[in-house]
Amino acid sequence: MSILHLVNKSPYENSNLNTASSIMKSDDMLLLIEDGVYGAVKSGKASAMIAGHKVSVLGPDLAARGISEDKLADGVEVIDYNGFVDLVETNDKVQSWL
Amino acid sequence: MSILHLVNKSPYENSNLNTASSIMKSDDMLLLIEDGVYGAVKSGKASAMIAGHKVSVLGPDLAARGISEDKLADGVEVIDYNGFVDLVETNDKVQSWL
Amino acid sequence: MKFTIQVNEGPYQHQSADSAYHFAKAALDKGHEIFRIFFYHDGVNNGTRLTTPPQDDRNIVVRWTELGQAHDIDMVLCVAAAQRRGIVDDGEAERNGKDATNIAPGFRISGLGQLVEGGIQSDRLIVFGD
Amino acid sequence: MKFTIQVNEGPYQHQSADSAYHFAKAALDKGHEIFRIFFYHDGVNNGTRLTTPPQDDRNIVVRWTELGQAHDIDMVLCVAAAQRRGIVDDGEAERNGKDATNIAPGFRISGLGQLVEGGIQSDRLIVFGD
Amino acid sequence: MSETKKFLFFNRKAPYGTIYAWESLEVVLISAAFEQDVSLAFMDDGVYQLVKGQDTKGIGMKNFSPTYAALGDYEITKIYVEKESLEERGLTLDDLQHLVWEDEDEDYAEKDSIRLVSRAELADVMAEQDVLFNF
Amino acid sequence: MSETKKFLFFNRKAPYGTIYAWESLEVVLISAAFEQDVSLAFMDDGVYQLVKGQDTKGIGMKNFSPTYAALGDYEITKIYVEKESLEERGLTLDDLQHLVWEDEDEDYAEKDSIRLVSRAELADVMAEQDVLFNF
Repeated sequence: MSILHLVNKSPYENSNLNTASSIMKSDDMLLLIEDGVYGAVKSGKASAMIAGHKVSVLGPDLAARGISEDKLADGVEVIDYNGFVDLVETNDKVQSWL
Repeated sequence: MSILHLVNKSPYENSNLNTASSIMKSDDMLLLIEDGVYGAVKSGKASAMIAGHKVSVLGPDLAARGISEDKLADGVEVIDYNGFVDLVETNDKVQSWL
Repeated sequence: MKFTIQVNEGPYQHQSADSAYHFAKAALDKGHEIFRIFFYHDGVNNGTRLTTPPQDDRNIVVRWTELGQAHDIDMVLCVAAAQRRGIVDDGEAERNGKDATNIAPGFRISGLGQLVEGGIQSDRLIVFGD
Repeated sequence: MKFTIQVNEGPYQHQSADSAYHFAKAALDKGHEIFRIFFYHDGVNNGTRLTTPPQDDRNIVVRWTELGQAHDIDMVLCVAAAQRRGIVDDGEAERNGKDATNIAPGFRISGLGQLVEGGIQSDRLIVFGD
Repeated sequence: MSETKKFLFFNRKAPYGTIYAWESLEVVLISAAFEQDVSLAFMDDGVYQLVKGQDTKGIGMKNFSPTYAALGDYEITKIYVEKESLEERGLTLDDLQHLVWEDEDEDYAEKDSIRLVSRAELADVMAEQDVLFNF
Repeated sequence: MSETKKFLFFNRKAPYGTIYAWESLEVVLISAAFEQDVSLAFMDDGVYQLVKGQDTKGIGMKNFSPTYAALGDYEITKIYVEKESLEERGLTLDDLQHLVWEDEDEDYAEKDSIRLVSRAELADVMAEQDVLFNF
């Protein structure tokens, strides 16, 4: 019964990524969208929060914010909206951290 | 040229109180309103951020949230909307941390 | 697979309405079914026909209407939220004595039970908000 | 002293519109002047006459209208923000081909220059938002 | 699809500053009519919703906190409150409303609705659910 | 009250996730017509507004970032970027657009608009202002 955790806010402004990463189980997945994508940038302090988790990030949101894929933390997968739909399908339910 | 710093968000969810408290000058004043009032509760971890500043908190917002005045950190002044207006008048300008 | 999508924020102020739209479109393109899109909180503001966004920007409301009509999607504005925010159809105008309506084509106003039903009837509920 | 008040969020979703109202009322009670209340971003949604809040709740829009009329306050909805959110007066309806209006009494729609002017003409600018 | 589903309503926002807490509660009450297996979780700033002694007269908003005490009447009896969230905010269970329900199987004995759980225990509760509601 | 005031526009939110950055920029452009002494500050997530290479095609939103490069033409030449905010986010000035203005007093020499400041220096800039704009 895996959960897809969805975080859409910047980890520098808001505590949602911190909460999500601390409650995730090992089978769960994390998807960063909208301003949440800043959490996946390797050189940023917040990237420490995603270490050890299965993390995807929405490519269109990355591109909008001028973040090239080589800036991402190791192991972060870049997906598009189709991949987003697939993650919702393959996990058993979705937790939106709003 | 003193500034009235206005914070309306919970310090447990949002970084505004942290930013405001770190940029305030010694003549400046901090006013906590809306969900910002949680930052003035003595037993909460976030109260460390307001130490050393001149801090007021909006009484009607405290009461709405069930916080009695004896729960506040030392030195925090409780004001009403009239007192809010007075603070805007006595400081030279207002910085709303949104 | 059957999805219900919940949208908690209005158009333009937050990206939620955009993300929800792109998600819905991708889900439909992949052959999934959208049981319902439920607009709650300020999300009901997605359903006003009175917006006029700048010419060089997307028209979020028209985009919803077109998607809904093309795929026969049930797009529901929560009645309690709509009353607080001022989104009105003919029935609401009559009931509440309003002299105008502003609901956009393809949307309907109904109760919160429609969201709960979405949770029961769908394989997945996904929420877009602030 | 002369104040300009800016409101960035709509009614009900955030407390901003409430805080701004209580502040404005206290300022007037204390003999200050309100040069202008400028509604920006989703704040323009404070200016729709189509809301019907629950009977046991405050009516935010009516409260603004009454305060504005009692004290002859200039209450301005930003035109660009209003177009994106669908707040329409007669002029906007005509200009943008809309079949209805929803602006509440006491509000007017105007440009962003009105906010800048508020900053110039007032002794204090105070912003209420999310 | 007429079987009962396990619904968890997540409450993570403070009351009054935004409307999410209140409008979320409205969904919870409606959901009771659908005879699903409903639980509520309060974590992060959501724990503030249950603080007792709320008095909204001064801000002119409706005090909806008494509604939480009625949840038991709606047969909503599983209310999870996260320990870490309370501790960070300097709160204890004594600061919260005492929420109860009457167990008709035990001659209407009054039982506590609130279950204090750790973050790890809340993760287990989440894992058991069919649908997670967020506002 | 026709004297010039010192206006500081505060930018603290990321672009696209919310509209504040864009609608704030619209006010800045309008303000140029009022001949006030205008400065901009970028701190916290606001520094993300200036990151170069933004491409919004995939999200269907308008890319408003080229507008920042036009600020010099509006005679807005004081753009303060906070160092601590950049560092926390792993950014350097090289990640941001190179914003310039032409100094007509020096034969239209091109000068940098961005001034990198510490939080303490930004506090000094705030102290000098007459009006602080927040969105």
